[in-house]
Amino acid sequence: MFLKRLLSNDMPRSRLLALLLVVLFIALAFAPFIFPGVKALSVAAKVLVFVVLVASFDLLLGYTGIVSFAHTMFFGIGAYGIAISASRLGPNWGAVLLGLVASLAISLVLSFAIGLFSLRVRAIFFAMITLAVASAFQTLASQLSDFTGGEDGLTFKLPELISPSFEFSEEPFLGVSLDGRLLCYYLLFVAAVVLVLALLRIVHSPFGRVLQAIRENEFRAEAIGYRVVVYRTTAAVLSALFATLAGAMLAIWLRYNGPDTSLSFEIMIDVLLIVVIGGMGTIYGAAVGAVLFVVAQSYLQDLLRVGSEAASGLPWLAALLSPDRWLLWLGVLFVLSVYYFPTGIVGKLRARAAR
Amino acid sequence: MLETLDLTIRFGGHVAVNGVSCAFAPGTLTAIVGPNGAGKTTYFNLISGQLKASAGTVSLDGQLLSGLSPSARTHAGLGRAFQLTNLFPNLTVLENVRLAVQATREGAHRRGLNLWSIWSDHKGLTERADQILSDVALKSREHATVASLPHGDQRKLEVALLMALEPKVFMFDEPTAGMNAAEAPVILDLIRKLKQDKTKTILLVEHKMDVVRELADRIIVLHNGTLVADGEPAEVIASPVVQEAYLGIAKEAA
Amino acid sequence: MSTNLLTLEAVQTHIGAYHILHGVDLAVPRGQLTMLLGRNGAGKTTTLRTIMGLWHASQGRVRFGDKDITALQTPQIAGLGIAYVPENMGIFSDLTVKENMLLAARGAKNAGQIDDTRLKWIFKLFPAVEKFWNHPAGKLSGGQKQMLAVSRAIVEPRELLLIDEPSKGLAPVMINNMIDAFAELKASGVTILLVEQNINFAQRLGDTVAVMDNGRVVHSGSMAAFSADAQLQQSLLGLAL
Amino acid sequence: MKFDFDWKPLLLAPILALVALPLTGSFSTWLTLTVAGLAMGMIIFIIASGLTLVFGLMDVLNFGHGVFIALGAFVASSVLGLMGDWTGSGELWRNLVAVFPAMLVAMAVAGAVGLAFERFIVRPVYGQHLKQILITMGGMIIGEELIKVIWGPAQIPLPLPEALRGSLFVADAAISKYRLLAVAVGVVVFGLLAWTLGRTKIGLLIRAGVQDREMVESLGYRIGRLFVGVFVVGSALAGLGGVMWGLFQQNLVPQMGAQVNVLIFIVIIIGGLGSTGGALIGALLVGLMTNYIGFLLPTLTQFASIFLMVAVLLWRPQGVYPVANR
Amino acid sequence: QSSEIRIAHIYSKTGPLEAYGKQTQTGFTMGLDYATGGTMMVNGKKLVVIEKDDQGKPDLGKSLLAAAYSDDKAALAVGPTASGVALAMLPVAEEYKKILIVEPAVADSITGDKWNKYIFRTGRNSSQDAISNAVAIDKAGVTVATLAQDNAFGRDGVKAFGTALKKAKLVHEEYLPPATTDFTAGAQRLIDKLKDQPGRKIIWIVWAGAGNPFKIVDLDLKRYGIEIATGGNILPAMAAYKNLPGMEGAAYYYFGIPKNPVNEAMVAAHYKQFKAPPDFFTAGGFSAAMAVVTALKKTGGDTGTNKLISTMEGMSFDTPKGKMTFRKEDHQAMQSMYHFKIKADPAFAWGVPELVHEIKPEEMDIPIKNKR
Ligand SMILES: Nc1ncnc2c1ncn2[C@@H]1O[C@H](COP(=O)(O)OP(=O)(O)OP(=O)(O)O)[C@@H](O)[C@H]1O
Ligand SMILES: Nc1ncnc2c1ncn2[C@@H]1O[C@H](COP(=O)(O)OP(=O)(O)OP(=O)(O)O)[C@@H](O)[C@H]1O
Ligand SMILES: CC(C)C[C@H](N)C(=O)O
Ligand SMILES: [Mg+2]
Ligand SMILES: [Mg+2]
Repeated sequence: MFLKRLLSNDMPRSRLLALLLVVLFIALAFAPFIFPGVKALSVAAKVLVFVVLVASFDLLLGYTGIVSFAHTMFFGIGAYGIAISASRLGPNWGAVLLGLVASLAISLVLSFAIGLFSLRVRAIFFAMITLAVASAFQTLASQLSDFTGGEDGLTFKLPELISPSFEFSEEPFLGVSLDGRLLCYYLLFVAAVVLVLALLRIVHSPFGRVLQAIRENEFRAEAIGYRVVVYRTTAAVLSALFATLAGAMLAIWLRYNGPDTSLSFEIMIDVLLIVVIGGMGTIYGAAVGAVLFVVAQSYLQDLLRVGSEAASGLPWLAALLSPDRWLLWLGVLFVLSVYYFPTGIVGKLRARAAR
Repeated sequence: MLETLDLTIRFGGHVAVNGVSCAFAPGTLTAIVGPNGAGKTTYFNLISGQLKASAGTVSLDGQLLSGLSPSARTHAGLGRAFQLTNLFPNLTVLENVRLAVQATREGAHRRGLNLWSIWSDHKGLTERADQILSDVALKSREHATVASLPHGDQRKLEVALLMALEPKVFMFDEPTAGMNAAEAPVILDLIRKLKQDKTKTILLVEHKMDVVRELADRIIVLHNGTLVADGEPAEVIASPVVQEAYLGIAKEAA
Repeated sequence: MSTNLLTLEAVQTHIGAYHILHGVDLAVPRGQLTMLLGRNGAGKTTTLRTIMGLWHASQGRVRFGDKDITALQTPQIAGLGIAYVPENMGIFSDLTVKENMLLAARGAKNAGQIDDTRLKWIFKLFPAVEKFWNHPAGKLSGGQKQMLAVSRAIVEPRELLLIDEPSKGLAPVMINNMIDAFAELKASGVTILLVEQNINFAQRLGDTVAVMDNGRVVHSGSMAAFSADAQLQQSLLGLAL
Repeated sequence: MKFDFDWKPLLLAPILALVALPLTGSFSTWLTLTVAGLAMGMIIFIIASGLTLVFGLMDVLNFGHGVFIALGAFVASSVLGLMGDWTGSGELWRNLVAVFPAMLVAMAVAGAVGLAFERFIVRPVYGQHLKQILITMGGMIIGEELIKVIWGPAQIPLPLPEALRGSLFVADAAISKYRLLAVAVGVVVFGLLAWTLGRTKIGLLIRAGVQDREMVESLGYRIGRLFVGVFVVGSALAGLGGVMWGLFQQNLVPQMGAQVNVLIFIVIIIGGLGSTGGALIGALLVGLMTNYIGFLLPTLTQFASIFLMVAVLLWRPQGVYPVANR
Repeated sequence: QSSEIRIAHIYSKTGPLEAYGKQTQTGFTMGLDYATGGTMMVNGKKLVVIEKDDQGKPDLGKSLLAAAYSDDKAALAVGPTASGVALAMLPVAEEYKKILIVEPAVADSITGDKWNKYIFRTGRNSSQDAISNAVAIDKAGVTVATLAQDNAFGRDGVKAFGTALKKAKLVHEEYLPPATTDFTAGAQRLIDKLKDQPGRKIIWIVWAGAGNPFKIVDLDLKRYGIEIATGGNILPAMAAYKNLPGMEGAAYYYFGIPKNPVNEAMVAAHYKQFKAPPDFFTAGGFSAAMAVVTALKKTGGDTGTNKLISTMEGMSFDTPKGKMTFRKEDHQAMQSMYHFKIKADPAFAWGVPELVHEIKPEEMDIPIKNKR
């Protein structure tokens, strides 16, 4: 019952999905102990960041039906907020907090403006405009190099407590050294869980339902008494704020930020793909999709290496399977996932359970 | 009392509604008839705010509605159903109605601006929606998605959404068009029941003259955007303009 | 040459996972007007769409003249001389009335090449089509769109017309015009299959009648006989005509 | 009803040029910039022309369009590489004899790949924008990687044929010869496109098919084939654009398609969906604007086309000549 | 003591700089082979190279380096291709207290204010590039304007170049967005600035990556007697130089220029393997390998970081470019640059740089920008 409320009455509605979610939750919760190594932990942390980022985008895309390419802009703002403030004010919690608050404020204003603009033009136009705005913002971030470190980005330090150099116990626990990096991971983990549950609650609130109505038929939603401007703008702002928080998580984990890291169009496309693979309009889809995609992306090259060695007898196949051509396979993954998961993994699992 | 004063709209050179002044009192059902393209739907659009008038005003119980958004007019007490079906296609029938119930009611869900409560917990909404679906004989399909409904059932749902708004003014735009003769009575009964209430203002655009004759307290006739006749049903139907331009029988009779 | 221009034999149609038509048998006699009646959801629209190849029958067959068209693609079916007016009218709202008509006139390269006498005839039946010739069709009133939809189907001669509820939203005078139009078309040898809820319309025009319920044709026969049998009407349609 | 032509957008480019005249200071500088900008606009128009069909008319948000541009350029580099004698000669006619087959082969290859692209990538997602974005991005990535597999990841030089190098001089203003060729090609492309879409039913059928495919089929048209055909033509035009763009840049990188993606989308949006004339105006405006801003306020150059787009959309939210209403 | 020495090479196997990364990798492998006489052994220990692909992404580079030091137990690392990636990596080396030899990322700040003591660089830095160019064209009576990318690479380069010019006059700095495709506007501004100047007039171009600024010669700069100068570049980019015979500048490397056994060996090996000459970054990778092996030989195979640092500070080693020396202060390898003049030779697809003068490290005053 408690769980049901925690999940805002949105039960997985498929035994397989429930199992999958539990497994993912446990895997992420104990990642440092189950998957040792620096790389594995980085992947797990990236998963956490992406779960939040993708879920926040789903609020906009899946629930409100707004296609925006400017989502990474807010992600970037969050990351730059932490990065700039920590590199200017030094490694203390005040700086982190200030960066967070300032970037949330900037995102609020910008997303508000964009949200209002979204009503003036048609949907595809809006999508293309956000694409242009996002690329302009990326250019701007590169140009303001005194502030943002330009294309090289900013490397900075964070408070001791969550830095790798901090060790709160000499003794490794279950073979894992208890240091600041571990603490930082759990900070991210808690943040991700709280933010995702919050998003889940929002989409299942009366507000969330109105968003769906607007997505389905904006004209009629207005006619039955919902002020579309207000809802759309609120949704745009909320999703931007969550994306900003995801950006802050990223910066805290990496202790680095630059335009390619948080603003690139590639990330935007990854986010879109994850929403679609996972299942649009289901926050769970964001979680499942993010895990699958980030893990696949991170280990694709390793996988290909194995593949191309196996195929070394056939030179042309080996050339195609070469780890250097991992993007080729990523592209294939894009195409296949649109082919085979038209309603996303969550949609598919739920449809199967409903039968 | 719903009033329009000199209501006019032009599309380029075409005057679709031309200086229509009319008042509609609670407790009456006014039928609006006129040839295709006379401006009936456009007149509705001007009243409910889907179109902005080029000139003239709309007011309800003394409150000026001109300039308000459609949603604000809905909150002021106007409600309408559409001529061409206009629903939330991928939501279920029940969700469609529940959204409409929520839209105008005050309560914990505060018209949908509540971000933090759980929608399915609002039992009151569901109960009311269920009741409306029973009224329009759609209860058995409440979990079907709208897109899979046959045309006739979509028309019924269209009416159900209007009912759910519980407005002061009901505007029906050909509510039974495309509905089977056996099904139409369900809707007509609902309209009759509204009439009995005596406090509701009802506007009905309808081409089926038998329906109009039976239900209307008053008929107004639009022709080329202009109000050309207004009065008792029998009297209006008998008038030459209706006979000729609308029913197309005057000439033959002559 | 058979007397039936169109025949459906035990046609079953599925839409996704739903089984909608459970074996429809229907014969449309050449040169006559056949009314297809039935309650909401009986499967009338689905039947017309199956004939047009917009859904495909999973079993049974559809024959047009002597040709089996069950598995043909929609453009091929249309190319045989069948015009279709869908329930939702299928207006291209982005295009003007003229452009809508031009697309329906397959032989014409531009509006000037549309058969003039036929166009005049249409203009007379439905003056709105002429009046709004250069307007975007999406801006037409509901009834005007319906007129345009029917006009498109008759802008060029066709052997068979499939028409889904053409009278909905039309003013009485327009319904009269449409009845006249169909009568003229029939007189010129065109075969018509009409889905209609307007009983008046049905009685004035129909030669034969088929009644559907729950994905099957449950009655077929002559319109005259059907009109005379109030009990049959009551049991099939839930009301007497 | 009288057909009244909407002439206002035609004035945009002249107005822009006039506003720039006093700002640039010297007449010859202004002339150089204006002519270069217009010619640049023509090149942009050529690379965007395929997209007016694919995105503007067919409503396919093809993020992979750029890959056909890159493909055209790389194919041209191989073809021109085989014809070294002809490109190396200083005679114009010999150079053109080399360039034309390169264009044709590039268009043929891009068109053929377009055929496969339509079949395997685009066909399942007609009408679904979101999926189009993703699946065509996937196609784009695959295409770009295959280009790397075939031509290698390094940049490839694509030198201009001898006679097309250098400039002509008009009143102290330099006009590079290659840009004149681009103007000529652009005019031909524009003429053919405008004629086909304006004088035949094809444009209408595509727009109708986008709105209601079933209805167009019910009227007896094989919309599927038409869509394939138009997509192929769109891809072939992108291939041609790639040849022009590649020769303009004089070196090719596999990412070159992705680099122009945003630019060409901007041009189509400014022009209004589906409008060839609009796209031409949009391209000319972008060409002029980047040159003027580049001269006057170089730091803002990268934002110039975006400013332009926002300004145009505030004036006409559908673009200057919307044909398709979406 | 294990019998292996693991070296991580992190570079752009994929991403925008893939072509550069490939060259570095080739050079690095050839260099190790050459330096160990084909045995891949130093003092009885096997050299094992772990290659990682940073995809040109700083965040990825950062985590790969950490993984290399910790999961893969690499003793030291070499790379990366892009400066942005390098800058993000620097703190990781410090955190793990392991050496990172930067090659070929060029940003000054790598051995400048972002430096830490674990960082060495075999590649040239922007200042070396710019100052050598200044040395090449710095003559009395010359007027210079610059055309550069509007980013750290371009601005730092111009700044170093400007300070190093002693006799020539710098009249204008033109910065254009890195994504520029149409150079007309910028060229017009340069022409306006230069055309009325007396004497020799030169536009010095610093440009890397896509975009082709040399197209500005199409505007017929000769009308105003304006010349173009620029640094060296990879061979495909030097195709554009073919139209500019007589152009002068200073290059980091061109396979035909240095005359020493190491270069001869590399060119021969490269021709043998690829039927093509080695390029810019091949030389860089080779140099890095030489540095690694030289250092390890000196420590006797000891990979202790402090030992390595003290060995490498001030260490000289042979490279295809002749002798390089890690200077103590900022661990930047001091190296020769080559003043060249372009000749159009039909036998080559690119403009061939002919040596005018080898600019020895002593001739260049490369500032030390870090704080120890
Ligand atoms: N947005 C618009 N732009 C241009 N013309 C319009 C627009 N909306 C309606 N019209 C025109 O105004 C006239 C009135 O249309 P309206 O829909 O009000 O007719 P109606 O009386 O409801 O007819 P029907 O009985 O057929 O539904 C029509 O001629 C129509 O073409
Ligand atoms: N896309 C669809 N998906 C699922 N079910 C559908 C779909 N379209 C129609 N149906 C179902 O098929 C049945 C027959 O529908 P059809 O539209 O053929 O009825 P009809 O006789 O034309 O009704 P009406 O008179 O209301 O137009 C209905 O029960 C309907 O719910
Ligand atoms: C010389 C190149 C490797 C320069 C590269 N762009 C860098 O950032 O270092
Ligand atoms: Mg109407
Ligand atoms: Mg139907």
